[in-house]
Amino acid sequence: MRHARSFTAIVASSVMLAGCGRDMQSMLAPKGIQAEQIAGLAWLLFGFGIFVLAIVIAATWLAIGGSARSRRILAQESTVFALGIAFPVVTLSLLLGYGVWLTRALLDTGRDQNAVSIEVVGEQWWWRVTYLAPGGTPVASANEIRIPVATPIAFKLRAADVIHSFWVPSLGGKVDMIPGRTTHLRLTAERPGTYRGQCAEYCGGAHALMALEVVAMPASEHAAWLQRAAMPARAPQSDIEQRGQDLFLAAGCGACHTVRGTAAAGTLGPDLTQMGARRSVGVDTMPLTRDNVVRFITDGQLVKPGNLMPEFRFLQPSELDALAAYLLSLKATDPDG
Amino acid sequence: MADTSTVSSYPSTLPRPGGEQAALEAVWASPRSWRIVTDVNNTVIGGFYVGTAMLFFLLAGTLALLIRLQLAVPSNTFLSQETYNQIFTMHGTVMMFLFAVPVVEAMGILLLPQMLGARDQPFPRLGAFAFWAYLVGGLVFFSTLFFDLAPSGGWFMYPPLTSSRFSPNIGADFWLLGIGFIEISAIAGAIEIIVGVLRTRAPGMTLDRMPMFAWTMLIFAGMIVFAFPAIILATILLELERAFGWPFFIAAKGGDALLWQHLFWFFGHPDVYIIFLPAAGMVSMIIPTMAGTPLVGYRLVVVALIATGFFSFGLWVHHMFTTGIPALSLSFFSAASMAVSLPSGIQVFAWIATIASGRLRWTTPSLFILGFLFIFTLGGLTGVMVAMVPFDWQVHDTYFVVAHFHYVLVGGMVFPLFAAFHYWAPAFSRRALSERLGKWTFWLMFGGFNIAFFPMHLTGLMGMPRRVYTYPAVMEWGVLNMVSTMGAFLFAAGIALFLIDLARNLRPDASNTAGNIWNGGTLEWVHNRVYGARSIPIVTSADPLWEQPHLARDVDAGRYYLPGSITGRRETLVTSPIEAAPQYLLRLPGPGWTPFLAAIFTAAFFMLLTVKAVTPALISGVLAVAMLVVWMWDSDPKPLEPVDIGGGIKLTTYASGSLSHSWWAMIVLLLVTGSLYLAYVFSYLYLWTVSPQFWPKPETLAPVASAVLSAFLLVSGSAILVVAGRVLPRRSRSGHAFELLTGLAAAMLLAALIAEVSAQSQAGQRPATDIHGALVFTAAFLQGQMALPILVMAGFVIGRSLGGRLGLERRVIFDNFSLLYHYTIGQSLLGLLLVHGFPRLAG
Amino acid sequence: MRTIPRSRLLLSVRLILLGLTSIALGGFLLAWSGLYNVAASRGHWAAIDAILTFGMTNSVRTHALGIEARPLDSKDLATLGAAHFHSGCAFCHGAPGVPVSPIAQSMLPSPPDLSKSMREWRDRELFWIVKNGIKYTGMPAWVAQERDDEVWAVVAFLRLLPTLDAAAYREMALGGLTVPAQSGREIATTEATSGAASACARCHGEKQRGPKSRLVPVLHGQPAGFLMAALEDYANARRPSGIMQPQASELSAEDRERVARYYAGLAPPARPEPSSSDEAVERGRMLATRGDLDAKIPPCMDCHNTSSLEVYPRLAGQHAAYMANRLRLWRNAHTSRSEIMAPIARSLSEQQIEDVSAYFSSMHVLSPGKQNH
Amino acid sequence: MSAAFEGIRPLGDLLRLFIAPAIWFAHLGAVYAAEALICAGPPRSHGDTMSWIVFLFTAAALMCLVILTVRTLRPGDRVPPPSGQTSAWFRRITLLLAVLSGSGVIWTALPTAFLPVCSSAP
Repeated sequence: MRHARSFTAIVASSVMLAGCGRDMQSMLAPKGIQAEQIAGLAWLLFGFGIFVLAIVIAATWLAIGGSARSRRILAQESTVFALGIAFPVVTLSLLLGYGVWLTRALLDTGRDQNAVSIEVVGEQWWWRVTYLAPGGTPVASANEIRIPVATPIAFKLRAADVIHSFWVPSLGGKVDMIPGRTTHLRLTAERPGTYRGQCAEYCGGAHALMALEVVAMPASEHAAWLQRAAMPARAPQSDIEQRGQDLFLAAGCGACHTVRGTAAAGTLGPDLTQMGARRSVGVDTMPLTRDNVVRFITDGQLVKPGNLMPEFRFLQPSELDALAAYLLSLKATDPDG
Repeated sequence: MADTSTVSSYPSTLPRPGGEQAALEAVWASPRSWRIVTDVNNTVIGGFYVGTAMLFFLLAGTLALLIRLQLAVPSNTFLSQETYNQIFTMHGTVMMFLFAVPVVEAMGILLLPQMLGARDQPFPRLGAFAFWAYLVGGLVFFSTLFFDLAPSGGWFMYPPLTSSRFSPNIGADFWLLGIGFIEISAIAGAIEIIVGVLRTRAPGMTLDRMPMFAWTMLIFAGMIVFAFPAIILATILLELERAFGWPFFIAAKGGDALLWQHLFWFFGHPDVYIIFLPAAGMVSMIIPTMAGTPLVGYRLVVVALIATGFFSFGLWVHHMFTTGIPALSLSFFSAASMAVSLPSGIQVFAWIATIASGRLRWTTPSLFILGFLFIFTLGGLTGVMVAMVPFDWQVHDTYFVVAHFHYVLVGGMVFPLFAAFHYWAPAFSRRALSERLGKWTFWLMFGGFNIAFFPMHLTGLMGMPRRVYTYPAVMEWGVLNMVSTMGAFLFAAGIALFLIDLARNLRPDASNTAGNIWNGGTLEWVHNRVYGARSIPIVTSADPLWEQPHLARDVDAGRYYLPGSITGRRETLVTSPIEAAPQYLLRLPGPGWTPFLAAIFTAAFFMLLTVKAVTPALISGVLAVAMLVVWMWDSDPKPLEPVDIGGGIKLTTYASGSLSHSWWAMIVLLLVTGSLYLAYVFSYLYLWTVSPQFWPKPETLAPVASAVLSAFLLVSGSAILVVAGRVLPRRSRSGHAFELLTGLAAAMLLAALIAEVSAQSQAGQRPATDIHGALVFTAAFLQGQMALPILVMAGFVIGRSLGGRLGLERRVIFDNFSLLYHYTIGQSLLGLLLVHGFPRLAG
Repeated sequence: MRTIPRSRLLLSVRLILLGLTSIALGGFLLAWSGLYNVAASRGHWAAIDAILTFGMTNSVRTHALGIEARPLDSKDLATLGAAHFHSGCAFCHGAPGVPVSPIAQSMLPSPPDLSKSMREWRDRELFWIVKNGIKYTGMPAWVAQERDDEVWAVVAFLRLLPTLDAAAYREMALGGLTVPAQSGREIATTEATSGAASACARCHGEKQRGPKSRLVPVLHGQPAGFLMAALEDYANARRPSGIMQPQASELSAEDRERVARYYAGLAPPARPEPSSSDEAVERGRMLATRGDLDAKIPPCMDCHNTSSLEVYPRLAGQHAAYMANRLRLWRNAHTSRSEIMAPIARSLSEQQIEDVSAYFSSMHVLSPGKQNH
Repeated sequence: MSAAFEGIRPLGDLLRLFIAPAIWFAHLGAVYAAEALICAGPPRSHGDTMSWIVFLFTAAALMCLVILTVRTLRPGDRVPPPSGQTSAWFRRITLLLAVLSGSGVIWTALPTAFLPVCSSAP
């Protein structure tokens, strides 16, 4: 019963969440260089497929009801040889050549020194994001990746527990995250926007809910944002926020979560230093609102069954208010936030 | 041997002695009522087999409908997350392992003897065993779903998700042991089929006259022999990891998650063609009949089959395009994927050519064939697309792929299968299936299928990943998913209609069938009874019923070979593999409890092991072995005087050495174990390339001396057995030397194993500490896996020799034993070389 | 193999069916007529009684087959069992120095006086009886079916029972609690008796005195908030325990608060804790203060320190046996949504459970409200 | 007992069919293993090593196929098996398989011309 309710809530809220759904996660609406190259190949392949299918259908049609002459031709072994061996050898050679050439092209795309390097670690069932600024200190975040537009991004991909797969269709292909290995992926977003990604390798339990968002923003804005994001968390301003912070620490949230600048330095769960600046809570399952924050704290196992965070049922409404207020306040003031 | 003069002298016009047929009927009569479970005849077992496979098809299909219901609308709460994960895992697993492979194997068991003009499969009891094992194991495995014990790691069971850490409950163990066990039964069937096709064809049915279905089943079985061992090894490794912590897939200890994917897909990809080829064979049988003309390009089609058989083994990595392995490796397999599409092209156009050269009759089978042509071609084309590496980077693990392989598998296998049901029903049933209902069935299934699966291409391109139990409305995948769900139910309606048709018209009957209503040209269309045809004809063409006038009549009048039971037992002709020249008369076993009970106990052994009830498991294991021994005891009957099978041909009733059909079976079995071991060697070397730092320095290894000792023990064991073979003929005079030598040889093998294990533990190797230790002990484990049956067989050989059932001429049991023994010695030596030699080479 | 002629087969089948139906019909008629007397005052006919006892005995024997018994020689186990027996079982079954209540005596069947004699049951059979109770006898099932550990405690005590005299029993059941002789007025006006059946102190101890059984938690100096929450969970069955649920449900909210404050105010008892190996303690300390990233286990100390919320227990100086048992219960619990500890306990290994329990029990408690972490 | 070998010798014809595709598989396995080993070793510039290896393997594979073809076209000293028409049939099939395998081998080798060794990640 409450199960159903919480879900309808999620549906309702997630409608508010994203702008236009269809284009957020479609390889047919490419928004990055790599994605565009692959989309080009896709259309070529569709054309090829339709062409061959047409040939087969036509041949079958003629074979059944065609003129005696056409059927005599079709019935010859040489025809089988021509259509079954010669024709495929030619066309497939061309396709293979093009495919390999494109692979090469993709390997070279965005392979340059000043690529922005971001490490993403797949965990059941969320994404640990670390911005590896050259020289600067790494900035930890989670479930939302902000990248500068028209700049090659070099993703370092790792897995903490089981195999995951990092995939943002609007920007390019997917690469698996495999325990004990580090895989790489280069993407370049061409225009600003929010692109949805999703774990593409079945990783158990809530695999379906392991989504992420890539926010592509103008390079200048991104630099500014990253600078702010690197700073310690904003201190509580009102006393409700203060109570929230006290509660946050006393309730042991810091055992799993980090809020830079406070005693909370846990690394089991997502870093919450910038939580207030994110667009969603619970790994893109719900938009970031006070109610949803509270729901995740008290009913997290309904929102995302099997996730590691216990449900803090004992907290009183007033306490939850304070916690939510504090968490929502955790953001460096953000122009496009 | 069949010299031409006698061939031309056939069919003989002499009247047959009265009562001959009655005697034949009596010998082949099936047990009545519930004792039917003791029957071993291929017609009966084959029937059960097909029925059971279809039962699993319905069960897994029901799961598919549940999946479709859950995905019909966004954020649906019809199924819980865990339930959904279990259901999609079971859907895939049951469809692939309990339906697809078994059903084609079943069709082979059922059809081949009739097509080839044999009385039965060469190893009827093995076939029965395989079937019962599959039935029991399959049902237990499926019922885990009702106890919430079903695996939920996906049908591909990727570790580390399926490791004991991330899947602690026993669902995964059910998968590993249950499926591993069912694969063993599939392999048993494959051995049966290979020997059956190569050695029990009707005289004169040379390979180039063999029905295309037999060709496909031959390739099918051959592929099983090489593909299945890979996954059996994989399941062994994963179960060893789950049960004892041997870290094959744990990166921290030098294991690698990708090893599983290599092994799994080295089985998994050929498996697709293992499923498809027999279906293609059915098509190649049905089209000529429906078009009333021989298959055009028979030769090309055989080429296509063989090429597919090999090429499909070079594709496994194209399921791993997104794992970040070097792009060059990927493109090798991309190229291979191109190569494998050639044979399919050949077959498609050969079929079209056949249709063109004749006149296609608009029957239900024809409809299903045409539907197959369309769906399979489309699936093949999307297959070419996903074989393009960059494209696959996008669509891999999306609904596009789901659509692709359903087009290939359902189109390539289910549609031909239903064509086959409608086509061959009259050969086994008093009534044919209804043409009217059949056409409705087809249109429902064809329409439903395309409505269900075509939209999935789009949902995939729009970014919907596989194996998600829900999706947010905002993604706008809802409409397409709803359409897919409707299509799925339409498809289901078609299946339901088919069941009604079966209920109304299918009347299985061994003695009196609807007969050759399609005017088919191959031998299964002569009047077949439970023992096949009344007499076994000489075949002089690919479509004997078309080319040889009155063949059906003469066969049924018993005017050809083996018109009755000569030795008073069940018999069939063993012929040479290529020319099909009669070689000897094989006396077949009749009904008996042992195969049934052996299967029950084997199944019990595996299932009890899964639930960690070790003692009962061991008990049933022992019982299973006991049953096998009892079963084998009265096998290999004593040679008789040469007999006249008719047409002036005298044949021996016994053969040993390479002439014996059981020698061939043993060779195939050795191929199976051989490829299992090669898979292990691959794993060893592969893991070294991944984490060489875990390989110890040469000085810390077990001393060379220990390896030399084990090797010496092994070699001398081999030598001893050779001597035993020499002594065998003179058993009577040489006291019990033979028995002693045989026992000694077995003991040597065991001693070598013990020496190796102790040496390794002395050297401080432990299986659970790191990957090297695990691999070292796996070698020992595999050696033990061979040693165990060898000990049992040695005991059996000794027993038979003491029981006077082994001698100068009657020596097949010993021959097969020594084949297995010497092979095992070889494998163990290779193992020693690898385990002791490689680290010294590499370090 | 010879076969029975079909006709004879059919005949015998008919006979069998006929027999069965007549028996069923007869049974129904008997019940419907109401001739059989269900009065407890009357007792059963000897024959019926024999049959029932026979059936009961064998039912227990059969159903207990699957259960494998645990070692019961632990004193902790028996002491805990004794304490519960005193409040939960003695009323009907009596005990050394405790007569069976006359009300209980006039039940049918009248419950056996265990202080005098106990039937020959195997451990597993006793366990089964205590856990499941027995139909139509008034023997109730265990309140919390998921708490096998508690049931075993009672069995352990029952094994000891025959060896006990009145004094030894009282020592064990009252856990050394001395109940002052009560004035006539007290006896007349309070429900408190010398049995002190509902006294927390029998298990949990009081001033200066910790629990007798190491399977019982030390409540001294725990935050009142935590104690109240725990009692409330017991009272409305959110937290399963066949021992605590009955006790807590008898307390009003105010009582719970008062008793909570009482224990919260107590100074930690001096406890001779069997010192477990130092390595274990050290491993436990690492886990408690650092957690285990790889196993996804947070540091215990982040929630169980002095500045933590009132509703969290302080673990310093807790009994190792109790903690390990509790952690295992959490780890094996299936419905754990409201339990914060359950997911954490599930990722603990057996070793880690032992270690962390050893660590906390070894920790030195300065005084309530001042611990080092 | 002379019949003892009747069962096995003609099987040679059947096994010959498998040679060509087996060569194809061996070639694929060889180049794949070669790259796996090269990339497992210390990172150096293996570009040319790899292309040489592939070139050699491919040449070898094609050579074998040619030899097979020639041997099949001219049975040479092999005693003609009992039924001539059957073995003619086998020869044709062997040739066709050699052709298919050949194109397969070339396809496998093709990518080395374009792609660098050991570089993953688009």
